[in-house]
Amino acid sequence: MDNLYRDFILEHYRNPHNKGVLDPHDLHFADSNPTCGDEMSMSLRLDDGKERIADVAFDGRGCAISQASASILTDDLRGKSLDDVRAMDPGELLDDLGVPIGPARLKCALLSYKVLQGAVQGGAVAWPEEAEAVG
Amino acid sequence: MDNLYRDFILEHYRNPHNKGVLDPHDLHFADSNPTCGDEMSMSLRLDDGKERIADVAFDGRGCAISQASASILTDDLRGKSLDDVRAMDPGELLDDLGVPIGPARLKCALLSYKVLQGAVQGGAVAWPEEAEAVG
Amino acid sequence: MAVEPASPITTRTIGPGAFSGTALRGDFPVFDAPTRQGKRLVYLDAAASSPKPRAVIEALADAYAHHYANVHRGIYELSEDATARFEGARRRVAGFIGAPSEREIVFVRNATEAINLVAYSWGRTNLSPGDRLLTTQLEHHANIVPWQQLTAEVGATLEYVAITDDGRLDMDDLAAKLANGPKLLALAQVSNALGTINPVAEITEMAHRAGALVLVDAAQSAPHMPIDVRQIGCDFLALSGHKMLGPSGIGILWGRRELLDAMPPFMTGGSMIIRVTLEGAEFNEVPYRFEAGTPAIAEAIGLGAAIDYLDALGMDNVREHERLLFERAWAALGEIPGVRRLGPDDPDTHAGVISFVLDGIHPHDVATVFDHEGVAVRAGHHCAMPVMTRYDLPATTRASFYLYNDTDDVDALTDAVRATQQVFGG
Amino acid sequence: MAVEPASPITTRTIGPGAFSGTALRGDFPVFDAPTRQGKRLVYLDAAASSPKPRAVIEALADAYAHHYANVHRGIYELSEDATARFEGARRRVAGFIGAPSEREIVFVRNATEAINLVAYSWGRTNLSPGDRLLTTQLEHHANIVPWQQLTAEVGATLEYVAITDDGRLDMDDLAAKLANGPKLLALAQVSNALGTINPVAEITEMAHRAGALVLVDAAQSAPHMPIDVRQIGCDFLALSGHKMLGPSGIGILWGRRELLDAMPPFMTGGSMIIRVTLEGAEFNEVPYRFEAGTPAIAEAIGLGAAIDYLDALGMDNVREHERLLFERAWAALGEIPGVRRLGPDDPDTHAGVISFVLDGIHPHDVATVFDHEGVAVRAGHHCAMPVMTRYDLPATTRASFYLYNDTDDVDALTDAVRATQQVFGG
Ligand SMILES: Cc1ncc(COP(=O)(O)O)c(C=O)c1O
Ligand SMILES: Cc1ncc(COP(=O)(O)O)c(C=O)c1O
Repeated sequence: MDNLYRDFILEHYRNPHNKGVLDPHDLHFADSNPTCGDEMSMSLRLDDGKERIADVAFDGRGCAISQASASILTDDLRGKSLDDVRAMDPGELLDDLGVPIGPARLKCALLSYKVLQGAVQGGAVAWPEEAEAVG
Repeated sequence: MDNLYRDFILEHYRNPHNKGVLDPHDLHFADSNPTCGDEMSMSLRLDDGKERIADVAFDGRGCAISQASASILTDDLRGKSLDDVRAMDPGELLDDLGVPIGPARLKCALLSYKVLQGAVQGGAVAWPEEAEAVG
Repeated sequence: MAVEPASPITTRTIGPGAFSGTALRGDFPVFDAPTRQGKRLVYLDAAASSPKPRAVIEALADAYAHHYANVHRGIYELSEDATARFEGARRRVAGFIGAPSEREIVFVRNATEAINLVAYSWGRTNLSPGDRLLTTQLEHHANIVPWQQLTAEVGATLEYVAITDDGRLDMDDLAAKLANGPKLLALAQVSNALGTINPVAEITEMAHRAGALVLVDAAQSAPHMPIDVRQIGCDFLALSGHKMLGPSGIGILWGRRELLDAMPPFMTGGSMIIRVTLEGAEFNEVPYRFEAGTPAIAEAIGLGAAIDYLDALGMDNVREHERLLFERAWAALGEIPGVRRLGPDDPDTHAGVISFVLDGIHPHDVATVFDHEGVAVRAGHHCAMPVMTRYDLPATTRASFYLYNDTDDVDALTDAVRATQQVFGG
Repeated sequence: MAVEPASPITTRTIGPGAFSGTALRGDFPVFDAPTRQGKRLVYLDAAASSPKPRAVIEALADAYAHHYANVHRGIYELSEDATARFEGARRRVAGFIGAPSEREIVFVRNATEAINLVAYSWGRTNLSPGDRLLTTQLEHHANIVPWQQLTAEVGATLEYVAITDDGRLDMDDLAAKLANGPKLLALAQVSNALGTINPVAEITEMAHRAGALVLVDAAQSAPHMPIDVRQIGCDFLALSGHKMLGPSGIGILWGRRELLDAMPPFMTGGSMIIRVTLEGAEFNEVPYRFEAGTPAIAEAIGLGAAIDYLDALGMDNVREHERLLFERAWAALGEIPGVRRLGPDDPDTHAGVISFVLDGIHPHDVATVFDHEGVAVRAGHHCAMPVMTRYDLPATTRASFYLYNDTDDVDALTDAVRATQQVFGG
């Protein structure tokens, strides 16, 4: 299967990092992928200044791409400021996945990004342009 | 123009027979051609037995085809029984016109027939099949 | 699976008296080229939309090139020609579904619009607060959401016939809910999510006895089996041209003449009127009353060509062909550990549509690996979320057959299942 | 008029900086063959529907042959390909009409459906008993009847802006009726029955000042002149693909994003939902919310190809070309005794559509003689009966120009008028 599902994607899928719900948390948001109905939620705990991410967890069932993407994305969040998170480029997450994501799977790959942005921006955000192209 | 508009069609168009409204009359009916909105009415006077047509007139503005057709059709009605009229074949009227009637003009050619049938059948009738084919 | 030459035309026949799917692939240009990965395209997504045979594409191109003009009111050769072909297609459709008259055939965009037309026009005229409508749990969203909107608007109640664990309608529940006196029962002849074939003639009889009209969603049946509205006995029937080899943008609503005659227009505008004044309008006869504006002229003609193609094969043969493919695929999938198949076992009640899930592998990932293998399947909720909810699944993978499929395609399907399990299992 | 060879390709250019209509005829296969009477086809019925250039027919055939699958949810190459092309067409349309975002482009069947969508979705949500809507006396039935139905349903009042003797909107009457506070003004940019070009940007400004939204029916303008919704300033715009070289069965509703966002769905079913349960549904974002069911996929792609063809010519050039044909035809018809031309004299406010009547000859008969001469024109009420009533005519004959017409066609038109007069006069 060449590089369609790299081992590390499958590893993240089978043993996702940061999975579950943080309780208590400062921020929480859930959203879904309209093409398949898969839902994902994210809960965030902030530091004392309420400026930086102290801890994060995601929850929900989904495909290997969406689960690995959430696992990889959340691994990288601790210590980041909310402003940094808001400024994150979805393209970087796609790069981090390291496998080619066809247009029909972009929403799978970017659902975690959308949920995270919803959490830090205080409400649902639009899909990143990358994922819009094919409706 | 070859036989597109034979002289006798134009003659009937310019000087239509039986044009006007009979008053009093026994039967009266009006209908229209949905493709152009042209309207036509027919009034009939019956004989004493109320069985046969004593006199007939048609009214309304329209194209050469519809006017000539009404003129020719009404010329032939006096003395006919209502049953004979009900049994009339629209194809014969088309033959009587003696010019080729394209599908888009069939409703023009058969409007008089439809109005006549409406008068003798006591209410609007469907278009003859010939005129239905092309909506 | 090895790369095969494009569309090998063989004379191998699948099943007695039927045709060869392998040979028919030669009629469909989409099979001429290999996939991006260099594989032979194994198209198992007919239930979403079917490929088009050359005959349909050529009929369309010819209609646009040499016989195209607006219809119905043009007093010139080209328009008369276009009109005759357009109305000829209407007659072809009437013949295909056994409609007593082509005047009962309304051209719409797709099955979805057909159902919406009935919901808006019949529904808003005939439904009162407190009335009931009945549909089923196995419907496509197109046969659910319009009824939800309608019943919410008029204050009526929408009920759903339950489905069994193996994806059939629960006939006891149907009888019980018909006893509540719904005004209309709307149901699919074939479920796109489960493949179930519902006994629509029998159900229509039950519904009529209970005083309910019946709308049959034939989107998944009309392409795959003989349909006869008189034999079914139903009151409305909806279908989509694009699922039966025809163009996109054209579909059919059939309705009994006396019902259509009594229904107000849905959309309004040109062609559907007799007279318009500043005070109001007088509407044309059916079916024109329901066809506002310029219709999908060439697409209707293309649908006529699709029907010619299907008629030449014979719908009985199409059904038989797919039944054999279903039997083989159902059995083969049943032998692979970790595969869960949905829907009924009995090939008499299961069309050529197989929904399945692989243990521990999300259907989206299944479809991605399949794509890599050249096998086009659908993954998701198939616009039938209540079915997913019923079986507590987020989604399924669905393989659906048509006349151009053959046993090699069934093998490709099972090979792809094994390849997927290998990627995720190893 | 002598029989000419089919589609002579010349390099003669009509007008400075423009293209040659004669040469462009070579792009349209319908001109390849002579008419039944052996005449060169002189097609003067673009206002009803336009012929299709080879580029569009080929784009359609190619889409069906090699890039066709259902869109939006298929996780396989062919579906991704079809989806990208379909959404690419949406972007092309957005660019063509100057829409700020392709998310504001809703694919519908035709202009009629676009207007009905607004009437049903916006209208039933935003109109209350006693409210007013405003349209005009020169509209196509598609821009009258939906508003009659809507206002009758909600108990609102529909008013009509009067037209002058020469077929222009009466601007004083417009101002007076805007002062009554209508919620929406629906008007055509170009009248299909009179050819009048309405100053829609100026009118939109007046309407907005009066607090009315504006829907522009661009069915007759989008094919023939540059359109920019930002420059017009309107709120909704409707057009039909089949009148602008595109396939039948595809049209566009454009609406301001914030208006569309606030509107409930019109038709419901697949693709336009986010979630469906037995209790109800949650709807998708615009434009998908308004595109229930499988759309006219290949037809949208074909419309994209039509736009490419028009863009290559330049819409300014198309307009200029037609203005020259109009001027010549208007003047020539004016010189023939017994011809009455309708609509404004000024070429700045008259598109390439000429409605006329011949003294003592019914327009149907005119069209029949024209057809005999190879000249395809329309005769009737042009789905604008209130215009006929306004001028106390049963019907008119209408000649409408497009990019493939040339001055020979104008001569054919006047020759045909004379031939008709001869048949009826002599
Ligand atoms: C001004 C105008 N509006 C609307 C329409 C309706 O277009 P369609 O029939 O494509 O919906 C037409 C078509 O003739 C038109 O000329
Ligand atoms: C059972 C069923 N009904 C209705 C539809 C809707 O068809 P369309 O999208 O062509 O309107 C589908 C299409 O998937 C279907 O499978």
